[in-house]
Amino acid sequence: MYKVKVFVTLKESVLDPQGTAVMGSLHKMSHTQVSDVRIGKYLELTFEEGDYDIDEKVNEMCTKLLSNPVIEDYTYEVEEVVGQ
Amino acid sequence: MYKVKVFVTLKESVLDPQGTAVMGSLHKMSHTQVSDVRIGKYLELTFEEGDYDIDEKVNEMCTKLLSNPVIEDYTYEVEEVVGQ
Amino acid sequence: MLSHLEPTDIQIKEQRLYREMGLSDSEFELIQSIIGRLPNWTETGLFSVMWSEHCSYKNSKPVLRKFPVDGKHVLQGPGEGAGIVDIGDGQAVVFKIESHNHPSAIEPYQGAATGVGGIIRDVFSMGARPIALLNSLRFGELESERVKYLFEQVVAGIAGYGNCIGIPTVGGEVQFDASYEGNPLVNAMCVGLIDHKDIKKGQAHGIGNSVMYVGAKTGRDGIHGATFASEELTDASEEKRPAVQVGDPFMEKLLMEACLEVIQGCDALVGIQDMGAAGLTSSSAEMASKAGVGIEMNLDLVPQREKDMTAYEMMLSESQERMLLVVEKGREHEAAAYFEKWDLDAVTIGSVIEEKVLRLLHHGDVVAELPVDALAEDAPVYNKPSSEPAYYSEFQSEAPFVPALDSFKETLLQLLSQPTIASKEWVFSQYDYMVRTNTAVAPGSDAAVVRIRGTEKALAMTTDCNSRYLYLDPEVGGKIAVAEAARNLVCSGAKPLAVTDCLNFGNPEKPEIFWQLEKAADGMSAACRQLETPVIGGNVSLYNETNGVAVYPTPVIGMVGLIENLEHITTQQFKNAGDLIYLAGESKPEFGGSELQKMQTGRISGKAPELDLDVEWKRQAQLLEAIQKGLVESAHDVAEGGAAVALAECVMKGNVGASVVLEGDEAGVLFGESQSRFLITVKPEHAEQFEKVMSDAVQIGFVRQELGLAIDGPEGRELVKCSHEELEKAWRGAIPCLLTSKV
Amino acid sequence: MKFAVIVFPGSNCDTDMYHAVADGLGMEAEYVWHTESDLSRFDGILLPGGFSYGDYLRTGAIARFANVMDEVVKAANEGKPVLGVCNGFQILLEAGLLPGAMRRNESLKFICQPEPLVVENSGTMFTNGYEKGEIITIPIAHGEGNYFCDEETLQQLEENKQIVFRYNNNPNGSVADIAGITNKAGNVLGMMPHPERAVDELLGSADGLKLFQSIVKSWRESHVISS
Ligand SMILES: Nc1ncnc2c1ncn2[C@@H]1O[C@H](COP(=O)(O)OP(=O)(O)O)[C@@H](O)[C@H]1O
Ligand SMILES: [Mg+2]
Repeated sequence: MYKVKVFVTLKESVLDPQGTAVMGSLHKMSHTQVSDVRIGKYLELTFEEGDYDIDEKVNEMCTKLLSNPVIEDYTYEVEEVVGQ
Repeated sequence: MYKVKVFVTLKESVLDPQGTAVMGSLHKMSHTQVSDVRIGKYLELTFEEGDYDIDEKVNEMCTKLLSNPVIEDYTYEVEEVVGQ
Repeated sequence: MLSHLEPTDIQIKEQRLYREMGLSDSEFELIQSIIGRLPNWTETGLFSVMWSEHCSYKNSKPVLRKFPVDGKHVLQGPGEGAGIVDIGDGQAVVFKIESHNHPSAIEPYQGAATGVGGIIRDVFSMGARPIALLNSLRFGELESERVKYLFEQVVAGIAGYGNCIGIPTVGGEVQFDASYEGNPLVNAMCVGLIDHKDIKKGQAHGIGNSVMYVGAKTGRDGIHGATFASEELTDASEEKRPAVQVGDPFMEKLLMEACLEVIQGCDALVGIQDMGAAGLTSSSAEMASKAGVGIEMNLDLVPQREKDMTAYEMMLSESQERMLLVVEKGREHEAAAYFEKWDLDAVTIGSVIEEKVLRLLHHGDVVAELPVDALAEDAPVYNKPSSEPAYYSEFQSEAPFVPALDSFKETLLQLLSQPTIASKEWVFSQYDYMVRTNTAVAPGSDAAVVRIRGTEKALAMTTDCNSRYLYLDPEVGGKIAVAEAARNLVCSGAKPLAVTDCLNFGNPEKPEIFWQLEKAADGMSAACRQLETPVIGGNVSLYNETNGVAVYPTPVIGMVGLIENLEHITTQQFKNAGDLIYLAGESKPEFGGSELQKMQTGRISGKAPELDLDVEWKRQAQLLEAIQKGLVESAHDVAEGGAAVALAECVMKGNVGASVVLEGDEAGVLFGESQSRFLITVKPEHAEQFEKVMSDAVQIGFVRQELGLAIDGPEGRELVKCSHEELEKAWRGAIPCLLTSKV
Repeated sequence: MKFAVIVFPGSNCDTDMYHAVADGLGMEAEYVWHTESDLSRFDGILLPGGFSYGDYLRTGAIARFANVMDEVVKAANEGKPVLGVCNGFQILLEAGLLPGAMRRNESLKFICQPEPLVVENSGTMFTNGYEKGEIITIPIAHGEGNYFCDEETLQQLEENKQIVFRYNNNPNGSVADIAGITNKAGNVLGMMPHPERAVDELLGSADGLKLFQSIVKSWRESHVISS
C-alpha cells in the first residue's frame, strides 16, 4: 500500500487572490512578519498494492486531473505503507 | 527568513465530499487502485526575520485563521532560509 | 467491535446516564413503564432523540394547537415534511421553514449550508420541485469580529449550498441586535411546486414491502444533533458538540433529481421521507407510526462511511443527504434503476412488518425493539407554567418615548445606515437568485416573485419578523409579524395564501419565556385568522439562550401568495416622473421598539405599535384590488424607520426622485412606526379611480425627474432634502463598510 | 436547427438553456446526458452553467472526462457552433477547447448581478446580431470567473479577435476584462455571463436573445450556401 501526498500550487506568475486575502488578514491581526502567502491544495491518496509503477500513475493523475498545467504546478511524495 | 509549509486537512470523522468526488472520477478513469482520497489545503508562508518564536506564531495563525479547528486539523514544517 | 464498551441497562438507570442524553428522570420512568423493562443503550438513545423538543414538540404542542390550520385551499396542513396549498390548474405550492441555529453558532458555514440542505429535502420528499429558497437571519450587533465572522460565514454557507444545487435564493431578512450575540438565528425556507397527482407522503404502508436507503453514506456526524438543538448554548457547548455535519450540495442535487424522477415515474414507490434530525431513527419510526405498521432493519446493510460504527451511532447519526424509501416488495430494482442513472446506490435495509415495533438487527443480534408509537406519538406533552415577566408591565406603563431630533436629514441618513435597515445587497448578491430563470422580482423589493412557467401566474414570497415588537409585547408583535408578511405580498400584487412559521424562543422551562411563546402564538393566530392565511407547517427552535440570556422572541413568518396574472406584479421602486405618491394609513408618534429608539438610546422599551387587524385586512384588500385593476405603479409598506425610510427606499431603487409634504407631528410622520401603512404611486390619469378603491389613501406628493428626496412640512417648511448620492452612500454603503472596519 | 443541451451531474442551468432555445428562439432543443456518445444529429452544442460534479477540485475539471466530451470535441472540430456558458465555459477551458484557466473571483465571493458587457467582436457566428462596441446587459452568477491566461496567449487572443465580450466594469479580476472568448476558428464560444438568463424582459433583460438568434442566422446562411 502507498500513501501519496500531492501538493498543487499556483504557478508563480499567476496571481493568487486567496493568498493575498489571507495575507491581508494576517497583517490585520498584526502578524506583519509574513511577507508572502500562497495557497494551494494538499491531497492524500491511498493506493492499494498492484502491478503498476506508482510514479507513472501519480504523474498521469496529476497532469490529467489533479492539477491544471495552465496555472498550476505539482509535486508529490510517495510513502510505502506495510499492510497490517 | 523562514519558509513555512502548512497542511490543513479535514478531521477524520468529517465528510470530505470533494475527496469522494475526485475518487469517483479517478475510478472512472480506471485508476481503481486508489482506495481513498482526502483533500485539504496547502499553504506556503514566507516570514521575515524578527524577534519572535516561529512555532508560537505559526500555531497562533493556524488556530485562529488558517484552519477551522471545528472541522480541520493542521500540521506544518518550518524551513530556515538564509537570505541572499 | 465497540459495543462492549456501552453501559448496561442497569448502569444507565443507576448512574442516570440518560440525563446526559437529555431525558429527565420521569421520562426515563415513563419509558420503563411503556416497554415493561429497562431500555438498553441503543434504545435509550432512540428515545432521547425522538423525545427531544426538536422531534417531539413536547413543550410546544399546546401552543401549536392555537394556530388555525384549515383553509379551503389547504391540501396538506402541519404534520408532513411540508404543507401544501392548492393554486389551481392541478398545481399546488409546497413550503416550509426550518431553523439551524445551534449548528450555525458552532460552525456557521456548514451549519447554514446543512440547514438549507435539510429544508430542501423536506420539500422534494413530498414530490415537489423546489423552486425558491429564502432565509431569515439574526446576529448580534455587527461590531465584534466574532459576529462579523458568523454573518459572513452563514451567508457564504447559504450561498454555497443553494447556488450549487441550483435553486434560486430569492429573499429573506437579516437583523442585528445584541440579544442574538451568542446565539444567532439561521432559518431557511424552501418553496416547491407540485402537481396534485404527485403528492407523496412519508408513510410505510404494505406489510412485507422493502425499506430502502439512498444517498450519502452514514458517518458519525451530528450524533445527537436533535438533542443538542434542544439545549441552551453554554461555554461548555464547544466540547459537547457532535461531530459537525458537512453538507454536500452536489450529492443533494443528484438525490433531488433522482427522487423526483422516482416519485413521478415509479409506481412501485409507496412512501418516502428524508432523514433529517435524528436520521434513520425518526424517518423509520415516523413512517411506520403514521401507517400503523412496524419496520425491521438490518443495520449491517446500512452504507457506512466510517469503520466499526455501533447501532447507537448509526441510528443517531445526522449525516446529510440521505432518504428512506418504502418500495413494493419484488420491485426494488425498478426504484434502484432511477438512482443508478444518477450514480447513487439504493440499498434495501429492511422491511415493513405487521407488529408495530421498530426492530433493529446488528451483527445477527436484535439490538433494539421498541413500539413505534412510543417513539413517535407517545412522547410526553408538557403544559409548562407561564408567567408575565416584570418588564412587560413596566413597559406598558412607561411614558411614550419622544425622540429629540436636531436634524431630520441627519437622522434619516443615520437610520438608513443602521445595518438592520441598510441595503442587504452585500448578502443577496452572493446568492444565485436567478437560476431556473423564473425570478421576476429579485431580492430588494418587498417580496420576491417567481413566475410559474407555462402559466400566467406567479408566486410571491417573503420572510418577516420584527422581534423588537415581540419583545415589548409578544401578542401584538405576533400579529404584526403576520400582518407585515402579508403586506409585503400584497405590495407585490399577490393574495396571501398561507403561513409557515419558525418559533425561535428561549428556554421554555422558564415561565417568562413560555409566556412569550404563548402570547406570540395568540397574536399570530388572530392575525392568521383575520387575514385568512392558515399555518400549514413550521418548526420550533427553543433553548435559544447563551449563558442564561434568551434571544428576543422571534417567530419568523414565511408566507407565500398567489399572483393571478403576471401583469399584477408590482415592485416598490417609483417608476415615472409625474406619478402621484399616496400614503395610506394613519401616522402616529409610535416609537416603542422603533429603529429610532434603538439608535438613539441603544435599547428598546415601551409599547409596541398598535395594530387593528380589521383595518389591516381592509386596507390590504383595497390595495390588492387597486393593483389588480391596473391602477398602481408601485407599492411599498412602511416598516422599520417609518415613512421617511420607506420613501428613501422607493427613490433609491428607481431612476427618479420624489417631493412630498407630510403634515402632523414631525418626528412621528417621518420616523414613527405605525402599522398598516402603504406608500403607493399612481399615474395621474388613474388618480380618481384609485381614490375610489383606496378611500383613505392621501396624496402626499409626486415623483419627479430630479433624483433625490425632498420632504417638506406644512407651509413649505423643509424637513429633509437629500441627494441621491447621500441616500445611496448611507444605505448601500453601510454593511460593506461595517464589515471592513477594524474594531 | 437542432441544439443539444449537455447535462452533466450537477448542471443546473440546463433547463434555462433549454427554454431559451425552445421558447425564446423557437428552435428545437434536446437534453443530452453526459454518457451519450453520438452528437451527430445536432447542429449546435450548448454546455450550460451549474456545478458539474459539485465543481469539486477545480471547476469543470471532472466534467471534461465525461463520455460526451469526445463528441463535443468532434463537433467543435467539424466547425459546429459550441457555446459554453459559465460552468460550460470552465469545462471548455479544462478540456483545452479554449485557452486559459479560471481562478476564484478577486473578492473571493460568489457574485450574482446584471452586468454590462461590451461587444468587442460582432463578426462571429455568435454575435453578428450585435453592433461592435454595443453595451448589453447580461447577468453573471459565479464564484470562479476570474479568467487567466499568460501574456503570449493574450496577445494571440487580441490579434485573432478572439475576445468577444469584455466587462465594462470588471467584477471579478479577469485578465484584460475578458468575459467571453472564442477559439481561433471562431466556432467555440465560452463566456461567464449567462445569455440564457437574458431572453425575457419580464426577468430584466432580453439582450441575450440576439446571441442565440445570431447562431441560427449564421447556420442558415452557411446552409443556404452549401446546399
Ligand atoms: N438574508 C437575505 N437573503 C436574501 N435576501 C434578503 C436577505 N435579507 C434581505 N433580503 C432582501 O432585501 C429586501 C429588503 O428586506 P427587508 O428590509 O427585510 O424588507 P421588508 O422590510 O420589506 O420585509 C427584500 O427583498 C429581501 O428579500
Ligand atoms: Mg416591505
